[in-house]
Amino acid sequence: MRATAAAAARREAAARARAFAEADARALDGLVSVRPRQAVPRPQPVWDDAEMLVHEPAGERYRRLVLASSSIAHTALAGQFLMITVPPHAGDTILLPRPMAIHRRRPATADQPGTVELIYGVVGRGTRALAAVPVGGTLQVTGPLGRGFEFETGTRSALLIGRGVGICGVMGAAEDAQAAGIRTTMVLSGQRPEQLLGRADCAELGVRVIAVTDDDGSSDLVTLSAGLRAEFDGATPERTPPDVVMVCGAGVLARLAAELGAHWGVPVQASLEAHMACGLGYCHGCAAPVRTDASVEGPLVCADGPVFDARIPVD
Amino acid sequence: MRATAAAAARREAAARARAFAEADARALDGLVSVRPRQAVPRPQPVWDDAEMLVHEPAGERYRRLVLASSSIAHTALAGQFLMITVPPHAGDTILLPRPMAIHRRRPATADQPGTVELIYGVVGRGTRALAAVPVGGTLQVTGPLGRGFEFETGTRSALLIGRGVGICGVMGAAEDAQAAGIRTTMVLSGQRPEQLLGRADCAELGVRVIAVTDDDGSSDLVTLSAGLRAEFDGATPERTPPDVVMVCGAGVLARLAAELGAHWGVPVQASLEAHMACGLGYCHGCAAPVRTDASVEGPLVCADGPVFDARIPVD
Amino acid sequence: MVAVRADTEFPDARAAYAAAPGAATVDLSVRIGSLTLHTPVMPASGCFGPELGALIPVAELGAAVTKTVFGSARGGNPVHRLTEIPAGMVNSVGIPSRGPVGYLATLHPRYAALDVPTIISVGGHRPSEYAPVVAALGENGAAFELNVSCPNLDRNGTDIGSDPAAIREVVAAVRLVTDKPIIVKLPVLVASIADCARAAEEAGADAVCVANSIPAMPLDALTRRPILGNVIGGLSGPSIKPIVLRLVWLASRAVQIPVIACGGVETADDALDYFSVGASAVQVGTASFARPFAAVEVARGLQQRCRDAEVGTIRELLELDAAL
Amino acid sequence: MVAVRADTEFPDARAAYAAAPGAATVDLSVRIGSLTLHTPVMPASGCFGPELGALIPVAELGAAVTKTVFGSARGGNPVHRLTEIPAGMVNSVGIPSRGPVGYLATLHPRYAALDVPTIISVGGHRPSEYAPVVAALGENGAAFELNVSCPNLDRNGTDIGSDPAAIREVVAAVRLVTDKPIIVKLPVLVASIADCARAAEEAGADAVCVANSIPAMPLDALTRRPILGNVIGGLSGPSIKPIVLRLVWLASRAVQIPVIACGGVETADDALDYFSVGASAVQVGTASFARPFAAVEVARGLQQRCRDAEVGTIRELLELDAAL
Ligand SMILES: Cc1cc2nc3c(=O)[nH]c(=O)nc-3n(C[C@H](O)[C@H](O)[C@H](O)COP(=O)(O)OP(=O)(O)OC[C@H]3O[C@@H](n4cnc5c(N)ncnc54)[C@H](O)[C@@H]3O)c2cc1C
Ligand SMILES: Cc1cc2nc3c(=O)[nH]c(=O)nc-3n(C[C@H](O)[C@H](O)[C@H](O)COP(=O)(O)OP(=O)(O)OC[C@H]3O[C@@H](n4cnc5c(N)ncnc54)[C@H](O)[C@@H]3O)c2cc1C
Ligand SMILES: Cc1cc2nc3c(=O)[nH]c(=O)nc-3n(C[C@H](O)[C@H](O)[C@H](O)COP(=O)(O)O)c2cc1C
Ligand SMILES: Cc1cc2nc3c(=O)[nH]c(=O)nc-3n(C[C@H](O)[C@H](O)[C@H](O)COP(=O)(O)O)c2cc1C
Ligand code: FES
Ligand code: FES
Repeated sequence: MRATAAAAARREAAARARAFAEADARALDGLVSVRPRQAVPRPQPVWDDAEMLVHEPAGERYRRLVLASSSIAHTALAGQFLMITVPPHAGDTILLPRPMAIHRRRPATADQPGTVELIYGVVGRGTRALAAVPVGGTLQVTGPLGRGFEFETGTRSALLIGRGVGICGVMGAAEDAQAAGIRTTMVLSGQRPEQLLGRADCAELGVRVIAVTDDDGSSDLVTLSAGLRAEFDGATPERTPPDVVMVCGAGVLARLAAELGAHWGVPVQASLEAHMACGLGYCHGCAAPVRTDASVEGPLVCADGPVFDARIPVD
Repeated sequence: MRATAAAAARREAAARARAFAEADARALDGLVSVRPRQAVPRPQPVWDDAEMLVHEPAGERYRRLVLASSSIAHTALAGQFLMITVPPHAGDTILLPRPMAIHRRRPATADQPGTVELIYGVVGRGTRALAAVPVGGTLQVTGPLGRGFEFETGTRSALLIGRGVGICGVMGAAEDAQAAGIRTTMVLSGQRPEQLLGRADCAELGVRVIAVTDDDGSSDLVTLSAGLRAEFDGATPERTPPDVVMVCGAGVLARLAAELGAHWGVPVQASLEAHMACGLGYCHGCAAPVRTDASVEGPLVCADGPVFDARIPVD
Repeated sequence: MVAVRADTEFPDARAAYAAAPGAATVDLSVRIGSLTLHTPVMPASGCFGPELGALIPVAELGAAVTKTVFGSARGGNPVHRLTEIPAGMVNSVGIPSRGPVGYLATLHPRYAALDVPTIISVGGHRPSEYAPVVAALGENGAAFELNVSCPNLDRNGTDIGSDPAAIREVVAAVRLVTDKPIIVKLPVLVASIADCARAAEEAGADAVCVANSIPAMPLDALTRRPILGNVIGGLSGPSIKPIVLRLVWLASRAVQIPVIACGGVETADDALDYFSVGASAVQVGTASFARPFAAVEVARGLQQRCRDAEVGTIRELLELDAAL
Repeated sequence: MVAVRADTEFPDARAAYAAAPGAATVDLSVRIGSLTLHTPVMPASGCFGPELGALIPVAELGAAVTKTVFGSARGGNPVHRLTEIPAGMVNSVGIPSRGPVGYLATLHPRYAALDVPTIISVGGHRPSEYAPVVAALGENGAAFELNVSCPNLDRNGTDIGSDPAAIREVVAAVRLVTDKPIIVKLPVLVASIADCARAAEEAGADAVCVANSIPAMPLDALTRRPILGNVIGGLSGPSIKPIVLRLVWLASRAVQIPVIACGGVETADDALDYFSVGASAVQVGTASFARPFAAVEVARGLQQRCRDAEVGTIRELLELDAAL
């Protein structure tokens, strides 16, 4: 019976969504903290009317957006994000701008404006309306925002881990790593091989890729953890642990990275998400999952993150 | 300056809208009344999922919609209307169905379903969303509704007057007139010749057309009134007054028709509009502009009309 | 039951619809005082009429609810009486009413011909006006819904339903003149919905209905004049649901009597949302205009969900969902 | 004024925007008690921060309004703190506050650096909590906005602002500790907005702000669980405007002091709608998130409209429109 199948599918989806949210919250509980004051000053965010140069499908389930904004492309740091104002679409008005990670930054050249590239999944009202915006117009964006991934001076090697659209969160770090000559491995995780983002980017940046998927079971957390431990077990000079782990994906993935970091004794940086309104630090909408006492407002994902230190709690 | 021009245009549009609404209310004040009990019983309204066979531009500013519904095409009387449920469009939900006059009825044949044809202008949220519905799907409609135009037995000639999309309101009467062998003249009024609806329908139905437009001033109420008086002045057998006048357009046009009716001593029937929710007579949303004492609920456009008797008040 | 029958020569969509209800195998009946409704779905006052008897299988609803009947006959408000804006439907139909005598003479027989209990909505302009109307309606109707979203002329025009003392007065007086179930339909704009619901319960009401439409003032975008002849109208439809959900949640925690939810119900999912915060039944208003069978669809949808999940009550369905 | 300056090497849209205000040739100033604002447009509390100083020409606004400051330091609500649903934005940020001392130490200097008067929003959990905060803020800020949409812990959690007696108590106490203008920001869910506005006026307020966001309970469509960590949040944005318009209309007829309208203002037309029903000024909230310059646009739009119509006040503009 069709209706029964639909109802069953709905119940399953609801169960998955609940289980995911609960696992995420559990995994992040006590895991992250604000990093000490940063060395590089953050760029002043601007708002810009950015021309939409490209807006096309990317892989099986995402959309790629290339925006011309020399100012933002020039100043954005790895792991920073933009707030995208979604224009009204056929009577539907989207009130809140949507935070999106800056996947790639391409500074202006003599004859080309600087661009930023974003990749997003069409999941709800906001991204559905965004997907309908045609190339050629301008999109209003505010950024670059937040505190991103930071390499300590002297870093020689890095392990980056991204899952799904979270790959965009860490790709800026891959760009910085390449520029700084840091030996980098990137784990690309996703449901199916056809959905994996970032292969071409990694090739362009000379980043070694470990692709894992749900399809063949390689993305399973236990399997992945074991594989990475084996990969960086110190048996040969090429197999020494990375100097830093950077991760963007679900909470359980951040926890996995923190466990690896603890195992190897290296710092871990994790990029988080939160519902946002201003992106600038004044609306207090984006509380970070950091335990604080009830009389103190905790850190904010948009201003103190989105990238936090991730460490397995000792309590 | 562009902004100034826009502001001026807005102010002018607002002034026009206000002036129109006030003139309309003034013209209708005391003009209409519910007709005595009708001879032909009204068909039972149904709701139907009607296939959209045609949905295309009509003239310069309207859209034509042909819907397959044998049941409605079979029973609808001249001047009745449908409530059209507008499907949700790209996130915009239209809550209230929109009343639309049945412009043409084409009963089922051996190999074709019966159809009804509607014509509408894209003016607001409702009609904008309707215009986006593609051919091929089904549209939910309720009808036929209301009390339409009725020819008394023995009627030999009729003058029909329609303006703009109001032409659709009277076209059903032209169909009935043709079937009953009633000699019919139809005034088609509109802003510009390119916008006049119904020429082809009148040709098909053998109805004589008097086309008047704002462009050449012929639609001006004084000019039109004088022209029609001259046209039907009784000077020759072809020029005798019509036995009935039927009108659908603004209030001022209904009043003009009532004046002609008084002049010629013939009855006038006028089709009115009102904001509607149910179309069936239970929500009381569509009060007709008929003076009643404060303790009595007056007639309803959907149930007692949309066609009313129009007579110049004697007070 | 008034048969829903299509013209046999040219069938329309009604026939197939009425013929395919899906067996009502699950007992979803709900009690409102001494009255048992076979399904917890009914129309909202003012959004239903006996005219629908020929269009939809009314017997699949738990009850019919009439437009509010006032003590004396009076006309409705000036035009426009309703409109649609992006935020929803706004109506200022007002209170076209023929009084209880006129209602019994003209409308009630048509309600009585429908094969469902009739809940008669009753209104007044001061607390003292309700009981006489209920008394005049006598043994007609299966229950009374007291519409207290009416300006109290004894108290400066503030809604009767926003004043717990006035609610108590209305309900206590009505309780004296009828043994039938009393539902009190509360307004949205109140300081404390819990206090209002408790006042109704303490004075003897058998259920509260939460809530009525939200007073609003739509202006014409071009002319900046009020669209409605009455200037003010009631906002209804899906956009008010998140506001009413909170009120239903608070009212359900405040009283033991059933809470009937009303506000933006379009689908069985909307109904389940309300059930999940404590409602025992729902009313469908605005949704019926675009889809006359909307309330029937909600009732069928609840049956279907329970059947699919192989449970016997909505509570079990919600528990199963919550346990997932 | 904090200069809005773009990087000269790679200019962004801000520079052109800030450079093109259109001459402020019309005097649209408005008085709130002893305070004169050069334009009747300001941000809504909680929807503005000094961070915007570098993004928009803040000096084009009439004032800055702070997020509500409470007596003692406390964190905000659990996540999610905000979301967007079809009916609008819903927030349950709660009241992350550092108390007046913390506010003065950290936030106030950044407000003071903006070239506009700062209106400090003050809250409390019982009527007695407001005056001490205002006293502690002392000579800082140009005016105080009393956010009375706060549960009154002395009275069962009903909003202070829905109880005229509690409003009177709050305002009278604050009046004793400051000579600065007092604005009372009223909630939507009240029995009579006129009674609430009058209570504020009679107790010595210089203006009322109508209104705050509307309490609502958004549920996740899939899981049917509350989206917000706090279960309940405040609905804001364009869909609440028709509801707030009626409240502004009623409040304006009830009091002589200025009424500041707040609810769904996105454009100069929205502001003019509010002015046409009696408001003297407007606040812009939700609209600023998607368009940080929204409030500046409203102020510029009002200038432009007056210039185009060659009138010197908004009243004249509205009269001219009404006379058309
Ligand atoms: C720092 C940051 C970077 C992000 N980068 C990306 C990216 O590169 N690509 C991408 O596809 N998505 C990204 N997201 C999530 C993105 O902002 C969207 O909100 C999310 O995809 C939900 O889609 P929607 O707006 O269509 O959902 P809707 O159903 O319209 O969202 C409803 C509300 O919930 C909020 N919301 C829902 N899901 C999320 C989420 N996961 N994170 C934050 N808010 C959410 C929305 O902002 C909105 O307020 C990022 C989020 C953050 C905080
Ligand atoms: C009996 C009857 C027959 C009609 N026949 C036609 C027709 O053949 N062709 C056609 O184009 N239009 C017809 N109309 C008007 C039509 O129903 C639309 O409401 C109108 O075109 C407004 O367009 P909208 O819905 O896009 O406006 P919106 O701005 O979306 O309308 C807002 C609200 O106002 C109501 N409204 C606005 N204008 C009117 C109006 N003129 N009449 C009734 N309600 C209105 C709408 O129903 C809606 O509730 C008829 C109306 C009636 C009552
Ligand atoms: C046209 C119309 C007329 C209404 N008339 C009444 C009425 O007479 N009495 C009453 O208590 N509520 C009346 N209501 C309110 C509805 O019963 C219901 O409470 C409200 O519309 C919210 O539900 P909804 O969102 O499902 O429409 C009316 C609503 C509408 C739209
Ligand atoms: C994120 C957010 C935070 C808010 N914080 C406060 C606050 O601290 N104090 C207050 O009085 N109102 C607060 N409000 C309410 C707004 O000031 C305003 O009254 C409401 O949002 C309606 O206006 P709008 O529709 O223009 O947003 C807040 C609103 C939002 C959206
Ligand atoms: S999004 Fe506003 S404070 Fe972070
Ligand atoms: S539209 Fe409902 S009574 Fe006429």
